[in-house]
Parts: sequence; C-alpha cells; structure tokens
Amino acid sequence: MSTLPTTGAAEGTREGPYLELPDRVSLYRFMALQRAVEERGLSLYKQGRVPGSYYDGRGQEATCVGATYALNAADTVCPLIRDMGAHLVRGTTPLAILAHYLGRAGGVGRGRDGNVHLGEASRGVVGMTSMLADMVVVAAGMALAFKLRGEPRCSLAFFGDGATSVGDWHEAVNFAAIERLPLILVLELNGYAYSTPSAAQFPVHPLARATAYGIHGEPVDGNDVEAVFEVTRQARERALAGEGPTLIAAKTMRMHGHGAHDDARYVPAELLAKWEARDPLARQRGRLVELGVDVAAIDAAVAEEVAAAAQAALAMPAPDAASATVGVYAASEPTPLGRGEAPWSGFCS
Amino acid sequence: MSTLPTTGAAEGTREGPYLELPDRVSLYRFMALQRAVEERGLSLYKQGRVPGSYYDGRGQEATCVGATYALNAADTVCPLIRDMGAHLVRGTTPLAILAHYLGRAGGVGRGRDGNVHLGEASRGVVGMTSMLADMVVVAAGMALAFKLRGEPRCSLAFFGDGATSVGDWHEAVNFAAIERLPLILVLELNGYAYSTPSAAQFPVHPLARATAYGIHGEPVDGNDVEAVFEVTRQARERALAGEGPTLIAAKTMRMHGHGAHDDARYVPAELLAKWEARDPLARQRGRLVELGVDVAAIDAAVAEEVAAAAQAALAMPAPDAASATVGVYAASEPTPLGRGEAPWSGFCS
Amino acid sequence: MQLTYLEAISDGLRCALREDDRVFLLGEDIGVMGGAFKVTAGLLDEFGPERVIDTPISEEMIVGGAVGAAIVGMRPICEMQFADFVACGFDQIVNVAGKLHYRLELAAPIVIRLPCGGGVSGGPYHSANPEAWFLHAPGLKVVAPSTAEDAKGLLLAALADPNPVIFMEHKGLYRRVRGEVPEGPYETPFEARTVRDGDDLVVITYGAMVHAAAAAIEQLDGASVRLLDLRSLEPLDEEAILAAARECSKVVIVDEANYTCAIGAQVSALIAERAFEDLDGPIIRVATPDVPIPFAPELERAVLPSVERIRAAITELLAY
Amino acid sequence: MQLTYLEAISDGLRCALREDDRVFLLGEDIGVMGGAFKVTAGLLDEFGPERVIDTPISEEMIVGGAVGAAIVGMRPICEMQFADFVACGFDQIVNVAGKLHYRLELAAPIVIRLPCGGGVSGGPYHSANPEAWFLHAPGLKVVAPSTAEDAKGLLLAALADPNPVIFMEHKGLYRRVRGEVPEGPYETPFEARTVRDGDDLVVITYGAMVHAAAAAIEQLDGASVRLLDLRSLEPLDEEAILAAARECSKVVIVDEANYTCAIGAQVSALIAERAFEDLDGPIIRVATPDVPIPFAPELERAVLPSVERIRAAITELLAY
Ligand SMILES: Cc1ncc(C[n+]2csc(CCOP(=O)(O)OP(=O)(O)O)c2C)c(N)n1
Ligand SMILES: Cc1ncc(C[n+]2csc(CCOP(=O)(O)OP(=O)(O)O)c2C)c(N)n1
Ligand SMILES: [Mg+2]
Ligand SMILES: [Mg+2]
Repeated sequence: MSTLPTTGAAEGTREGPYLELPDRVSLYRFMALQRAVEERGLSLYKQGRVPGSYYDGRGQEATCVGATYALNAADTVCPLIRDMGAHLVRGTTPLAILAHYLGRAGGVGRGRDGNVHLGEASRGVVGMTSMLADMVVVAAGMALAFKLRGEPRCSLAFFGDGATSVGDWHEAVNFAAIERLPLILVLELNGYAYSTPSAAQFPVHPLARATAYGIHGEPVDGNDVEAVFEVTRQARERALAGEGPTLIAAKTMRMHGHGAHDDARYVPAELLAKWEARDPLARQRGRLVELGVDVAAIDAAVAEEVAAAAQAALAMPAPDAASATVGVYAASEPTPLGRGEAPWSGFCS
Repeated sequence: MSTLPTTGAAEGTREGPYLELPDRVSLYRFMALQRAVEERGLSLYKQGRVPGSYYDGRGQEATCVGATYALNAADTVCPLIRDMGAHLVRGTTPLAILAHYLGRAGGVGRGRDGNVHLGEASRGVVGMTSMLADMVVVAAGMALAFKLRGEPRCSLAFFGDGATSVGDWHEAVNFAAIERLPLILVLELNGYAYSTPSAAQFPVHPLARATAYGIHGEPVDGNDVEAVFEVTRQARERALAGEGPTLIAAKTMRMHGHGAHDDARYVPAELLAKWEARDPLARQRGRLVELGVDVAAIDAAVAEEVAAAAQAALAMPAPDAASATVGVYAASEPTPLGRGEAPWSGFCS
Repeated sequence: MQLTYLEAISDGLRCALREDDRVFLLGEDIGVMGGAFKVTAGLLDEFGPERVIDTPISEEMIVGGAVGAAIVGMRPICEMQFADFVACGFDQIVNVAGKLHYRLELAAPIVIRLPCGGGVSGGPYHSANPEAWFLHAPGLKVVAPSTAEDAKGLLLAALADPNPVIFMEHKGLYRRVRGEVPEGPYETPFEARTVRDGDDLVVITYGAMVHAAAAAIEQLDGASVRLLDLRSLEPLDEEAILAAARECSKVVIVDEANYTCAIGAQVSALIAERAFEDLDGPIIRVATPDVPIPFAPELERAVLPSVERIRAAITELLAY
Repeated sequence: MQLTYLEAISDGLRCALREDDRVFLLGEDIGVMGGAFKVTAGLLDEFGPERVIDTPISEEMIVGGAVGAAIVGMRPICEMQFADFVACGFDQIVNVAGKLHYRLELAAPIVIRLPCGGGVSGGPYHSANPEAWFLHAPGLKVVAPSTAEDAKGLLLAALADPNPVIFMEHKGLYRRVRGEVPEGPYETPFEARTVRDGDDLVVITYGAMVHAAAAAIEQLDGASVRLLDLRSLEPLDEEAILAAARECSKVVIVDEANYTCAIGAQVSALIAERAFEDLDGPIIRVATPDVPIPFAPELERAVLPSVERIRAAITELLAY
C-alpha cells in the first residue's frame, strides 16, 4: 500500500522514566492553557460575544492533556466536550480556538460549527459530533484501518460517563474488542451527564464492562496528569503490540455546569468542595514547585498568550455569508487525516 | 389506576416440584407441535406455496417452550426467529400459524407480515420486527409499565447471540438494570448468527455482561425444556420480587440453515452430529417414556392436528387486495396487550 | 391566560399528567433539570420520579421503551433533548412504532417531543427540522404548532390520538411567541388554519416560518395574501391546501427544513397534480438549502428562509 | 460480457478490490456466506478476511467504522444486509458521514450498498426504498441503477467519489435484469439517461420502476412517450428533468418508495417551479401509498406501482 504514511510511529520510546522535566512542565502548561482559554471563552460568552451556548472542561484538564500527550504524532484523537486540552496538545492554537468560539472565519470551525465542536484534521484530530458515542465508532474505524495496513498507530477516543449508555458505544467497543483494534478508550467519569448522576447511567462501575468485552480496563486518577499519561502510554503500547483496546476510567469531576447556562444546582456543594481540593492544575503545580520550576512565569506567559489571542480573535472577520452553502460535498480526492508528518505531540514526537 | 388488569398474576405458585406430570407432557407436546408445524411449513415452502423466505427453530424448541411455559397469563412475550413454540404455548393455533406462513387473510399476520413475524396481541405476544434487538427494548418498556403500576407481571424477550451486538440491546439491558425492571432476557446461544459464528459476535461469553450490568445471569442447557422452565420460573420470581432482570443464556444449536435458502455449509458436520444427539424432543420423550407416558400417541395426535391445520390453511382465502392500505393508523382507543384474562400458559394459568 | 409557547407546552404536559394517570414522561434530564429548555420544570416536584423519568442517554430506549409501555396501556410522552438526537432513536420510531398497527393491530399511542429549528446558533447538531423523515415513514403522525394556543392544543390532541405522534416544538418560538391559551384540557384538530385571508396568493407553511411569512406579508402593500398554517403535516390537510391554491391561484411554500424532499415538495406536488388548472403561475418554494445548519449568525441567516427571501418570492410571484 | 444486475455489482466490487488496495468491504455475512444475496460470493476467497470483513450485527458500527477508516485513507464499501436495516445505522450516516466535509473539511469516501425494493414478498422489513431519507439529509449522494451496466458503472463512480454515496441496488432486479457490461473499470456519470425518446409525455423514474414504466409505454400504441431514468438522485440531474418536462409538456413521475416526501415529490415541485409555463397538464405521480409493504403477493401487488397503474396514468394524461 504505497500511498500510506510510513513515518512518525513506534519511535519515541524512551528508557527509564518516561516523563522528563520538560514533559512535566509541558503537561502543566497545556492544562494551564486549557483553563485560561476556556475561562476567556466563558467571559466572552458572558459578554454576549460568543453565539450559541458554551461548555468547558474545568477540573478535567488532566485527563485530556495527559492522555493526548501520550500519543504519537501519527495517532489520531477524537476529543469530546471537556477536552480542549487535547486540541492544544495537538497544536491547535488558543487563537484558533477563541476565534472558533466567536464563530469567526479564521476559527477552527470557520463559523460552521461552534463551542466544543472543533478539530483540525491536519493535526490528526476529528471534531466531535454532538451525538454522544458517535466518535467512539469513528475512532474504532480509524483503528481498523491502522490494523489492516499494519501501521504502528492507534486512535484514541474520549467520552463521558453518559455516553456509555448510547448503543453506538457498545457496538464500537464490542467490535474493537473482537478485532483487537489499536484503540484507546478514555472514559471521563466526572460524576454527571448533564444533570443525571452516574448512578443513573450504569448500575455497575463501567470498568466491569472491560471484563465483559474481554479488553484491558484501567482505573486512573483523572486529576493526576502524570498518572493519566502513564496509563495511556501503556494502553498505547498494548494497542501497538496487537493486544487490543484499553478502557481507561479516569475518575474526575465536572466543576462547572454542563454548559454556561446551567448553574448545576443539582450538584451538592460538598462534592464540589471536595474536588476543588483536588484541582489537577494545583497538583501538577505542586510537583513542579518542588522541582524548582518557576510556575508563576509559566502562568504569566499563558495569561499573556491567551490575552493576545483573544484580542486577535476579536479582530477577526466574521465568515462571508456567501460561503454558507459552499463545501457540503468534497470536490476532490481527500487528504487523509493525520499523516504523521508533524511532531505536534509533546511527548512522542 | 382503575383501568388496569388485576387478574391473572402472582397466583399459580405451587409448593414442591413445580412441574407435575401433565406439565411435563405439555412441554413435550408443545415442542412436538412446534417441530411438526415448522416441518409442515418448510414442506409447503419447498412446494412453492409459501411466499418470501422461510425460517424455523429446529433444535431450539426446548428454549422457547420451556421459558414461555414458566410465564403467567398476564406476562408478555417477545418471541424471535426460532421461537414458534412460544406462540404455541401462548395459544396461537397451528392453523393460524400455517395460514400466516401462506399469507392468508385468516393467518396471524393477515397477509401483512409473514414467516416468523407474527404475534397475537390478545395473547400477550408482540410480533417481532426484523431489526434484531428492537424487541428487547420494547420488552423493557412493557416491564417499565408493570413496575410503574406495581403489577405482578413481567415481560420476556428472546433473542439470538447475534442480536446482542446491536446497540439497542445494550440500551435496553442497561436501562432495565438501572430500573431493576421485571424483565427476563433469554439469550439463545445457538452458535451462529446467520453464517457468523458466535466468536465473531462477542469476544467473551455474553453472560459476563450480566455482571457488567449488575443483573442476575444464568446459564442453562437450552435443549433441556425442564431446565429452561426452571431457570425462567426463578427469573420470574426474581422479577416479581423487584430484583430486576435476569439474563438467561440458553446453550443450544441452530440445526437448520438461517433460512430455507441457506444450506449452512459453513457449519461443520460434526457439530451438527453432536447436537443431533442432544435433540430436545428426544430428551423429553425419554423422560416421559420412563414415566410410562404413551408418547407415540401424543406424536400421532400432533401429526394429525397439524395435517388438518395445513389442509384448513390451504383452503383459506388470500387477503382482499382492497384491504392493503387499510389500518396503517389506529382509529380508536387501543386495547392494551395481554390483559391477563385468558389462562393460555400451560403452567401458571 | 397569557402564556409563552414554552409555557403552553409545559401547561399541556401538566394538564395531561393531572388528567390521566397513564401519562408519564421519559427523557434525558427532564427531572431535576426540567429539561434543557425547562419545558418540564416543576413536573418532577408535582408528579414524582415515577411519572417524570430521567433515562440514561439512550434514544432508542426512550422511544422503544415508550412503545412497550404504550402497548400495555400507558401514555408515554418522550422528549428528545434536541430534535437532532432523534436520528439516534430512528429505528424504533420508523420500524417499531410506525408499523405496529398495520402489522399487529397493536396501537402505540406515544408522543415524541422534538425541540427543533434554527435561528439560535445551535450549529449542525442543534438546529434540525427532521419532520420529512417521519412523513416519509408510514404510520406516524406529525404536528408542528406555531402558536402558544396550538402548542398546547396539538400536544393534548397528540396524546389523545391512538397513534405515535411526532410533536415538532420550535425552540426559536419557546420564548418569542406568546398568546392567550385556554385553561385546562382542549384539543386542537390536526387541520390547517388560515392565519390571514387573501386571494391574490397563498403562502403555505408551518412552525416558525408562519411568523416569518406573516412578517413578510405585513411588509407588502395592497396585495391580498393569504397565509395558511399547516399545523399538522401528517395527516396533511389536503383539502385546505387545494382550496387555498384554487382560490388564490398563486402559491408560495416555505420550509425551514432542508429543501430536498421536504414537506414543501410534497405540498407543491400535490397542488401540481390536483389544482393545476387553477394555477396562475409557478409554485414557488422557499426553503433552507441542502446544507448542515451553520453556527455563526452570519452563516445561519444566510441559509434559513428569511423574511426578505419570503417577501421577494411573494413579490415576484404576484408580479407574474 | 453479458451479466445479470447482481453479477455486474459483484464484478464492480471485484474490479475495485483488484484495482485499489484501499478498498475493503464491511458487512454482515459477506464473507463465507457471500452475503444474503451472494453479491460478495467468492470475494473472501480471492481477497481474504482483511478485505472482506464480516462484522457483528452492528449497523452503526459498520457505517461509522467505514467513516473512520475512510478519513485515514481507506475506501470502505459497506453492505446493509437489507436496505431496511439502514435505519439501525441512521445516525452515523446523517450526522457523521453527511456533515463531515462541511464541518471539518474532512471527506468520507464511503459507499453504502442498500439492497432495496419490493416485489419479493419481503414484507414490512425486507422491502424498503429509503432513499428519500438520505436525499433530505445534506452531504450524501444517492444513486440507483436500473441496468446491469449502470449498476457496475455507478458503483465504481460512487467509489471514486470523495463523498459518502448511498448505492440503491434493487433486489428485484438482481437476477431479472441482464445486459452487456464492459469488462474492467469504468464509471457511469451521476446523470439521468434517456431510455427512450418521445415528445408527447415523459415518464421520470429510476431503479426497478424504469422497467415497469418501459413495459407500460410498450403497451401504448402510437403515443410518443419519453422515458427518463434518473440514475442519480443526488446530485439530481435538474437540467435533464427540466429539458424533458419542457419538451414533452406532460409529466408522469413514478416512485416505488412511499408517496409522501419521496424524490418524486421533489421532482414534481422542481418542474412546477421551473418549467411551469411549458406544462400542458397536471404533473401526475404514481407511487407506493404510505403503507408498510405487506407480505402476501396479493397485498404487495396492490400497493407497489404496477405496469397497469403507470399505463393508466400515462393514458389519462395523454388524453388531457
Ligand atoms: C445521543 C445524544 N443524546 C443526547 C445528547 C445531549 N447531551 C449533550 S451532553 C449530555 C450529557 C453528557 O454526559 P457525559 O457523557 O457524561 O459527558 P460530560 O458532559 O459529563 O463530559 C447530553 C445528554 C447528546 N449530545 N447526544
Ligand atoms: C439490525 C439487523 N441487522 C441485520 C439483520 C439481518 N439478520 C437477520 S437474522 C440475522 C442473524 C441473527 O442471528 P442471531 O441473533 O444469533 O439469531 P439466530 O438466527 O441465531 O436465532 C441477521 C444478521 C437483522 N435482522 N437486523
Ligand atoms: Mg459525565
Ligand atoms: Mg444465533
């Protein structure tokens, strides 16, 4: 199969501790960037400058950043609602994201889609549909292609606890298990699906399903970015070794409402307080401070970058109304997603 | 809720051995009836008198007969492809079934639907759609109604191993598990889904899913009608006691091709030979003979009944073409299914 | 009482839950949350968790579960969180609910509420008008109120109907439209309504486009333009449509749905077949082109039928 | 070579698998079994289980998995065992495949084969003609061959297209229709084809109804009746349709699909809007009424458009 990518995979394995100091700093930086971008988006939303509705992943940064950081350039990612950090790790810029929120022509979605519905194909990222669990199926399909072509690549799909109830989730996981596809399934156990508590989504911890599908299951503290990195890295090794999918259950907490319109009064205040104390940024910041890293400088740089991006995004033009009906169909041979040429991932570049 | 049925449930519990001799004879008779009706249907099909395609449940009679026999009059049943015995236990006559195969006005489906797509609402039976797993969802909905109204009733759905791969199956089982619905799930593990062996439907024995959904799981020899009866009876007790669904995994074998058009050359001959030796009718016949029952007389009566039914069915008129477009919509307040007035079940009547 | 379109639907639900203990609600986040749009707000408190059931995210289960409950005597009302998600419950609607009575003489009196429509920067997944899919599938009824009064009346009529009914409630009208709504139960017939009379031309539409068309007609001077609000798409009030076409001789049809195979196409074809002789000009359609609904207001406005586009179509046809 | 319609599709699949190693097949029982209709018979032996993949019974997975493989460079061809089961994979088709390019500039070049159509006592679940659902959803192409040559040519053109294409293959034509089919790869354009010329009236249709219409026209004497086979429903060959309507001035449209919101409605509406002035009579539609397809031959014959019904429609309109 001559047209297929041959670069970018399998290498990137290091001996010894995988995460060296620059990696650990990067992990923090991406989390800080996610939080700053999302906070800025939220304030723009509250100012009435962001159309539609608004969602963020506050409190869940460690899961999406840590997991995505463990991927290789040629791997593909399907982020979900809470995973802006995944886009950032892959290289999508704060400017492109903020312009996306604002519905500007220069945003990732070119004004066609908004809020968390984004993904840059050139970075191996598939923008989510709204229909929860759709992307788990698509990720399985990508993994199938990798397996069929014998490529050392995997695909990773994020999803919430609520998404596990959708039939598509089951069809994808069952198929991936049968075919032992190189697929990493990251379940974000954040306690709620909109207003519905997890206990109303599954009667048993969903990790039990790993056993029922005959795949590897791995619980992890979803607020510890290094722990998430490590289980994902191992899942990736299994995937590439032909051992099939891994279901990673990352325990975390949705610290905001489902969206900006949702005051989440159905979430007990004590629960939030408990999780506030487990803030993933604070945890990683603590580690870095102990190692003598100037975290305040990172924070300042992040704040500056995001402020500048917001300025630039607001200055961008709206999409041209005449473009609204263009591009429903592709006109030419498509460029496959994620050819692996660019070293966008912080770790396995 | 004054309009709801109050009769027909909960009673019918006996002390001691549940199956008395007349029951054991009945179980045999229903299996023999299923086989005779389906054999007759097949020969009519081969004669070109049955339109469309043709399916039967040869070798699986014990599962559908045994399970359905354990239900009470007020319970509801969703049979699938291999479950003609379920219809017979509920009281659908051989004549109505044969006329159904033939597409006659007097058949169960009134010529609107054929082969295994049938069900008499007045007997608490919902005719299957083709889309596998659809009916598991519908059965869960019926069970929900029973639970909401506090009625001592349950619903039972049959399905094949292949059907467990459909997303709907998962949505139904997960919901039923969460709500602890009075639902009995009878999985007919017959080794194949059309040409696809079970191993290509699930990587792990599907009973493992019972654990993953937090419901009771029960393996059973699907070719032993009394064993199937007993696990179903217990499942029904659990259902009525508020203990939620049971997944019964009935190990059996599809002894014919998927349909009459399918020579099933993909099934190893030795496998069929092994299962031929475990024929469910032979097993029950053996028990009855030991008990001194004149089984030959039963067989003769069954043969005679079916022969007469076939005669009568062939004499029935085709449906009136003018009726083809009538009844797409219901015109009046519907009669709810399975009001429990009629003691059609062999056991709990 | 004066209610918004949204309040009218809530009131209809409350009425139904009070009047008939067979009625219950099934949907995602309809309990504590009161639904994504607060249509069911307060109902959990009044009727409890057995009549206002929060389900897992399982649209096939919501619809098929409702069918199951309905055939044993209940009257479930399902909510899709957005109309768009109905694609996830599609099979149970078209293959189970829609074909049940024809095949089995079993009726499934369920109502499926679809918060639909664009104009709120919902983007490709929160702006759908999927009614044509269900019009093409046999055995389903489909209604689409444009006013608060009809919203409640059609909901209660849908619930009284022994068939599965898809209830298209337009998100854009929820708080924008308000009107006098009778107290207590009443039913609006599944028939078209003449919103305003006229005989030079008739605009035929439904849902939110009734308001866009009314605004377009307001802006014309002099012409006598009739406005027909279909209200029910299945059954389709063919008599009212044909009478309007014959009396006005010029017809503009407006769909907010995507153009191809929308109900507007069906209405046009009906007129072209049965009122051809009375036509004094082409039958003009205004619809959303065949494009996913874009998110940015500039783009969304460019695809949804606007007051201007409708007015232009009317003006051009009047001049024909 | 002379091939049946079914053999032409098989030949197209074989061609594609030989020519392009990105092509693979995904479906239920397509391997050892060769599919329910034997369309893929022999392909497992020639190409192996990595290119002819038997899946679990998971239609969403088949479609969505194909999309995933396509966006990383493969060219999957999906088979639904019967067109009817496409309702079980509906969400992935309309929400993932159809909207991908518009939203993300990602293309999903997949083909979804739907063995469709009635006339074989398949009953309510094995007789579907669901194309209108996909015509109403943006971003999907839909083709529907009526001949063996077009079956292969449209399949290969669908595969070469960078978009998701729904391929409607009519079960009733599988073994009934046969014709000369070129060897090796070739592509049939997504355009209408004039099956026979004429200028008194045009019958517009596609799929199996092309043969019913041709038979109906045969039985007329004298009249000069044109027959247009749409072949592609999306893109719709509007130019060919309008030209035929203008030149013939009388139009009969035949759908095997259920009546409401079928492509026939769209074609009629198109003509009523854009060729109105050239019409010499009402636009007549012949379609299956809005009813599930019944099983018994007596009932099925009563609902599917028959040669007689089509002939009667033509005769009546000619006399208008
Ligand atoms: C199939 C489907 N049904 C309903 C919705 C509406 N919806 C959007 S987000 C959401 C809750 C998601 O919960 P979860 O999967 O746990 O993700 P979280 O928001 O907690 O990250 C719901 C119900 C949807 N997006 N998709
Ligand atoms: C959703 C769906 N997809 C495909 C089919 C086509 N089909 C009919 S029967 C069958 C195999 C069923 O296997 P299983 O569930 O194991 O039942 P069995 O025939 O073994 O009793 C298939 C694939 C279907 N009926 N429904
Ligand atoms: Mg969650
Ligand atoms: Mg099986």
